[in-house]
Amino acid sequence: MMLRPLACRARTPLLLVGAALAVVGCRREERRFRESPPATTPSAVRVSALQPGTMADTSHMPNPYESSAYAQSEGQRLFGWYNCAGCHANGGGGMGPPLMDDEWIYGSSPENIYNTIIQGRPNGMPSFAGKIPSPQIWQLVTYVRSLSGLTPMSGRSARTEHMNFYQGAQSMQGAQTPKNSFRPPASEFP
Amino acid sequence: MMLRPLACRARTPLLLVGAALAVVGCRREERRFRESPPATTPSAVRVSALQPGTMADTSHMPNPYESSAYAQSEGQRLFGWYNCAGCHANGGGGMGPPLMDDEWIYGSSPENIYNTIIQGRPNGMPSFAGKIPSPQIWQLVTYVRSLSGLTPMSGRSARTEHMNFYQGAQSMQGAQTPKNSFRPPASEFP
Amino acid sequence: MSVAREQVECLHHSLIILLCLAARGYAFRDDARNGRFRALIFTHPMTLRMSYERRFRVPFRFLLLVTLAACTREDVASRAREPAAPALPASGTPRATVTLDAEDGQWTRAAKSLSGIRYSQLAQITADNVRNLRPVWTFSTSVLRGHEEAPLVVNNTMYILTPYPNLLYALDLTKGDSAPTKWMYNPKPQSEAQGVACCDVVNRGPVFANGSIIFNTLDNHVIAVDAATGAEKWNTKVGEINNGETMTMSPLVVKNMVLVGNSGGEMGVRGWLKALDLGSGSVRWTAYSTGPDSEVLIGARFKPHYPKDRGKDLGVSTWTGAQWKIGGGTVWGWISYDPTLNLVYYGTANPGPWNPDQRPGDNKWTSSIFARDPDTGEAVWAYQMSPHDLHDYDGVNENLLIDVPWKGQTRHVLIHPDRNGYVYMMDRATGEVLSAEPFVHITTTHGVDLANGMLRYEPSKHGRVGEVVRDICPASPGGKDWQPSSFSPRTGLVYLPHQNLCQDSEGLEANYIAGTPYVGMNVVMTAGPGGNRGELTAWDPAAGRAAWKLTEDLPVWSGTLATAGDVVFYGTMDGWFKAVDARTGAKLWQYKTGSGIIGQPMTYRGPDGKQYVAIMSGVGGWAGAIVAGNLDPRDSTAALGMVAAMKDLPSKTTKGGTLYVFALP
Amino acid sequence: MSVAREQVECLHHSLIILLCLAARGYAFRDDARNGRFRALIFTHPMTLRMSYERRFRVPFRFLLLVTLAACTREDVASRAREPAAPALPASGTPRATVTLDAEDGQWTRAAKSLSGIRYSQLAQITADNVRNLRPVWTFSTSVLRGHEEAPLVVNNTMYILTPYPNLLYALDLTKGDSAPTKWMYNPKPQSEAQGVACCDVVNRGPVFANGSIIFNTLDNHVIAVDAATGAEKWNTKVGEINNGETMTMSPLVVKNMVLVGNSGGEMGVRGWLKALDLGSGSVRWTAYSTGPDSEVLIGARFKPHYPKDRGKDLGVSTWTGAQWKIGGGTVWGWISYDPTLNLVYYGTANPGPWNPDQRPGDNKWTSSIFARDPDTGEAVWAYQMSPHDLHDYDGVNENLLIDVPWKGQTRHVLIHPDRNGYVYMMDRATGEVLSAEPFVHITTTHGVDLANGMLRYEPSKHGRVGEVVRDICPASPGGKDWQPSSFSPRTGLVYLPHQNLCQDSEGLEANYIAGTPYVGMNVVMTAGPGGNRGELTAWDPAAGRAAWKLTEDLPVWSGTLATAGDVVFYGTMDGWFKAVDARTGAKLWQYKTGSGIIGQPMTYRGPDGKQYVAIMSGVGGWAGAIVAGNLDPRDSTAALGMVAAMKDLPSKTTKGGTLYVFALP
Repeated sequence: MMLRPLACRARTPLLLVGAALAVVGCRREERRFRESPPATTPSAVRVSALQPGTMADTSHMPNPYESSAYAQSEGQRLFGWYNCAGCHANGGGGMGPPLMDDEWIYGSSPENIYNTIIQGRPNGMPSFAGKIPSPQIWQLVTYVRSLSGLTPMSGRSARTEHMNFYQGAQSMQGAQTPKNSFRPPASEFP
Repeated sequence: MMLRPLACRARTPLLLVGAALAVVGCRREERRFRESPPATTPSAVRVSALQPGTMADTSHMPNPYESSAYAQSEGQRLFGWYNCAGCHANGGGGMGPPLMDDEWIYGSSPENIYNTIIQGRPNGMPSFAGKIPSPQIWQLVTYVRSLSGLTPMSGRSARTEHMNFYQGAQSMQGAQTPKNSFRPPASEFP
Repeated sequence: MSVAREQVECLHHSLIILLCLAARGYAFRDDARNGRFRALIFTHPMTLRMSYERRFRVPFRFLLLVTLAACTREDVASRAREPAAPALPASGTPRATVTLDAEDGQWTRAAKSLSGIRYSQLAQITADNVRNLRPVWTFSTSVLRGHEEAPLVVNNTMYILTPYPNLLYALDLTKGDSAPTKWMYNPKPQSEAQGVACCDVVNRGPVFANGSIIFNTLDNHVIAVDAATGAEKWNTKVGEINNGETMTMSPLVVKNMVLVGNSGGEMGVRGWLKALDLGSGSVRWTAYSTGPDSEVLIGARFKPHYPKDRGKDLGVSTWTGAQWKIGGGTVWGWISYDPTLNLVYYGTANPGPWNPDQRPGDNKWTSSIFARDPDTGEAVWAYQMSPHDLHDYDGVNENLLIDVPWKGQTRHVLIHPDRNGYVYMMDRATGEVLSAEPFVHITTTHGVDLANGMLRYEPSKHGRVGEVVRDICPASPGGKDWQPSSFSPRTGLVYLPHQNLCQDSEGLEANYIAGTPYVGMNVVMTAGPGGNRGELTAWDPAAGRAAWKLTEDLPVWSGTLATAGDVVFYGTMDGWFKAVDARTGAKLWQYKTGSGIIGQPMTYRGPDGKQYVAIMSGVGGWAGAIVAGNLDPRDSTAALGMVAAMKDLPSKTTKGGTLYVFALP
Repeated sequence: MSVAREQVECLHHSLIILLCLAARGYAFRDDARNGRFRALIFTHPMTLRMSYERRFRVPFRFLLLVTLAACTREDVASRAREPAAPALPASGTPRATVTLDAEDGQWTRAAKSLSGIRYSQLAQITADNVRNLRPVWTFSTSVLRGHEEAPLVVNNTMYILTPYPNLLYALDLTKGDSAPTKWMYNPKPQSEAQGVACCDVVNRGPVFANGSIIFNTLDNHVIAVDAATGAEKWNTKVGEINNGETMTMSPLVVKNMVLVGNSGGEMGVRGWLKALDLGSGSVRWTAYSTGPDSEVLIGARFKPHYPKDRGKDLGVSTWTGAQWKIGGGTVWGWISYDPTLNLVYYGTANPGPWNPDQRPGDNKWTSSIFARDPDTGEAVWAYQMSPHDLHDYDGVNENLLIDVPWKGQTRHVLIHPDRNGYVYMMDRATGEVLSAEPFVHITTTHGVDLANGMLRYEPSKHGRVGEVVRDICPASPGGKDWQPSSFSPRTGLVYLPHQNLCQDSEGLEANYIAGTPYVGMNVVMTAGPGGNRGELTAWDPAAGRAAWKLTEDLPVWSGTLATAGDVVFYGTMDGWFKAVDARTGAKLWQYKTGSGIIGQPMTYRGPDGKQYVAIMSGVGGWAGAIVAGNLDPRDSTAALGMVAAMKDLPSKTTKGGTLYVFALP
């Protein structure tokens, strides 16, 4: 696993709009050396909020990288590297559903997203089991959750902001999906 | 866990049509005492046949009860007891999708069905994690797979055949879904 | 008709049954061993491709005995509970009527009027010119499940609420030959709610009041949004899916209160009606259907007409133990309001579980009608149609508030066509049953005793666990389900859309697990007498019988609409939208929409002054679950037995969700 | 127009851009510190509710320089590649024509004729009476994704093939005012195939031949079913989703062979065309688009017209290493056939990945047209429209085989409106380009050199990794995408449905992982000059220019249909089905369907002798992905940059899947 000295790498924005964002987004954090990779995969993770009988507590497996800006930045790199962006674009979706909104077909918890990546999902999400090492999956989880503001945005670069000059006020600043949006939910995306 | 001396319990059919089926369906098998419950839950089970990169072998966790007529019969009892039948009827579905056909939204392997039961699924399948002991889940898996002929039908009772006298040739004899059926697939049932 | 002639007809029917078996591939031959005809041997069609022979031999003596017995019993029984023969509409005789509000050309609630009569005074489209009706524009809802909802029209805007995921669209009607979307509100209900929604994930429509569109979501939110902008005004969660609760009904707004009720009678839910403040969404009162009087809101003003409905805490004492807490009586149907009496009327659903042996007692107040004061929620009277219901005969059907000439005087009544097969006409001030006449074939009961209000049960139709009871008519969806009737003061007739289904059932032990089904019954439905599964009945309340009847192959699962043009509109489950003559039932016009129709037709005056008629097309609901849910017809018990009666539906219609708007050229 | 005047107009446009920014909430003020106007300061609208200020300052000198430069360059560049000004149709002059088969009133393949011209000789519906057209029946497909398919009509039966899950319906047309389903065939494709289907899970329709309906499934099965019964005759799997392959194209049957090709140019797929035996489904030959001549089926008969297309194993040598194995050139568009020459014509798709720096060389035979002998698959000629394609300019668009008067003689040509923005007119016997004229605004190239067939690239539009290139016109979907044109021999015009989009793009390093996207480009699209995103162009091939043009706000993503009634039909992405005058483009009629239209209109003679017109309504495809896939408009790069240009679509249409059939009263 490569470790980088800076917690946040912001590319020099090519145009003016992105600049302020990137600067604000940068924060240093403790650098962790030789951290042990997180424990094994979550097993009995609920994909449904429906529980028959009395409600049981759901024991969450915490994402060890949840608040790591470094992990988030690495997750962003891996998001491109493993071609996640090919289907989910920069969070807005394409072949796959968007990740920057507040709709989570298979759950938004870190362990839900972890399982979605390794197990795959029936309508097109491939199974990456055996393809991505577990620590990298957790980094991807951190980044994916940051797209909709579920984790802090501190680690994200402003990589794509410069592309949106002509399009106006595109905001990658977390999920504030207007309740009154025109988008029907992705109920046909299992 | 209750053990019963007979591997197959066929109720006396109330009407004539069901009788032959029930008789044919009965077979004795070795009775297993004190069998150890199967290992823990399957974790990295693929829900998608899509695998990026080179194809890896999928290691199946075998269902220890796969060919047990007793487990199948117990599974049928549990299918009623845990109200599975309330949603899936006797395999034809209702609130939930049918289980007797050849369409499996989340996979038809024993470990897929196991996970569907404990994890739940987003469009209405509740999570039974912590509600059903693991050996009973495997028995349910055995029964559910038998509904579509994926496991032998030896253990199934003819419980509901007598209900179908007026309706004609209803067959519970496994999945021979005609390719040319009128049923569009359940693509909106994630 | 003499008894002898009836028996001949019945034997004739037996012969038809044999022919049907033959048509299904059963071979039968007489077993005439010593020259005498002794029995029939049936051979199952699958024998041809199976290794063993499936056949059964029915001794002729037995056959004769059973057939004769059945025919005789059938005949005796049916005399009491068969609907009266059709008659011409009473033209010279006094007829039912109603006081109408001024026609504003709008449609602000599912039933248009507080009286729930679904009648429009618009009269451009008439029985004479309706044949020229044509679709002018269509709108796809993006949703494939069953569309039971009524569109609303307010201020030249049409509002469409879809089934789950309960998208609310506002369409601008001022643009001529299309209706662009002004806004869309997406409440994003929990997808898990689908798993506790018995009988499809339908919604019966929103309501307009005070500048807001108010509606229920499947996951138990009541939401008010600004009708002009779609901005959310308030959002109140009133139920819990993990208890099996969902919401599908159309709210009614009365005196600045939003009245809403829950669904889930098949999930061990305890029913309630709640009043929410129109301005803030806060709950003003909750009236449970079961439990102690304090929670049912039964107090000093409660004066039921019949002794059977009187007593303290009947919502507890007519149950065993704490069963009333999971006993059903949900409120998922229609609410009407009489401003003069200041009373709201609504029915409660079936008791849970279906298996009656698990809940001894009358199970009050399930399958009942309540009259309540909306200001406080207090019950003023109640009447239980089906005490200790045996067959899922919910009482939630619509109550039409009209005036009927009855024995020389005009009575202010409610007309309630119940699932148990009777049209109840009740004095809506007192709850007195003036008449209760069958509108379908009934085998489960022998009428209503008007002296004490008791429903006279047929004992043989009360099955025990493990026992199969045959020929239960009407079937569990009742003689008529939720699909609402309309009333025309011009004809004095109530237009009942309904089904004609019977069933066999077998009780099972139900196991209560919160958030899972709590039914305990295997059911297999079939078409009722005549073989047609649907009917449209024009009911003359003054005469207590049908004026005319139309038969439909499939259940008529859509509502009806009556207009001052003397046209009645309804839809069929294979997609035909139809107009018939309100006086005679003559078929005037039909158009094939994309999917089966189970919605509620409505009509409005457009900004151009023209009359339009609109209907949602989109099959589903309980009757259409086989299509909407892709169910497997090989399991006759699928969808609580409905699939058995609807095996052919997938070959007759496909899923869809589209609004059709029609107008004259 | 003088250069000076053009510059003024351009500066005027710059002002409009400023006003647009202002309209979107940007505040800007001049930064006139020492009395001189030095810069503009833009303040982002979100500043109002954020804790820090997002603003940027643009020095005025820079602004002036850039604007002037852009305006000047714009002008110079556009002179060469702007389409010629509209003209009236050439009435007295010689016009293009075609030899027609006898009209049978049927529609047996997506383009009706082997020549691919989508022209019907039915003439009951005319420019005079089309205003009376009305919908006669509708049919919901049960599927919500993009419906690009053409319905077929054979033997009074209509066949509809849906997008994934690729349901095939047979509808009986003999029943009058509806069309009951005769049978439905469900191929049950793997749901995972949806995950490798770039740009929605569409299908462009089945084909009829030899009593069979033949079609492709998304998961790469070619299936023949009995047209009368729906029984499967054969089912051949020809591709693998785990390699990224899918199939969406409409097969063509030629000489007892079913010609099919694959999709997946964005997934590192190697393209091919296969010929399957019509009787058995076995593969007779496979012609790859890349690789050695032996696999591209290039042999002794191969005679390209231009030297640039000659050489041994160009499908290998114009690539680096083994990149040709994952280099694209898929075959997902249209195939035409000339029985006289015994040649089939089809185009190949873009090279992969989009990022051109990762694949040095011409990347043959991507973005090319092949002429092949269907008996053996041998290539007879090939022509690469866009060597080393930079912008995803697939070559798969339709080839219309017509006869055109050209420089005094009639030439047997193919008309190919390419994604790169030029209408190619080629001698279909030799592959010679007779003309290549722009039909949209083009900034990426400067025309085609007819001497050597070379496309003249604009160097500044070739971006490198990490470099943003602006104002790429046409955008990646091209001047025109898959949506097929029609041709009327009565007018001599080709009716091109197309878009008007430009884009900015930035190359990224693409990482090949089998079964995942292989693109390497961030793209953001926008409307082209004029601001309208769609056009319908009536192209006069004899004159090499547009006869007339209609603009549409949204991309015209549907096909067109031309009829002998001199009517051209097409649909818009907000759901209007339209009829225009084939001679003048005058708008004659329109009807609002339930969802956006991206299908292929067709017409047929019903069993009653009447002419009907049919179209699928159901938005989706690449252009409609934002609606079909519920994409998030806040990410401009979503759906490969298409979402940026279609942000408003969700407010203009909704998902659906319905067939509409129209007729005169």
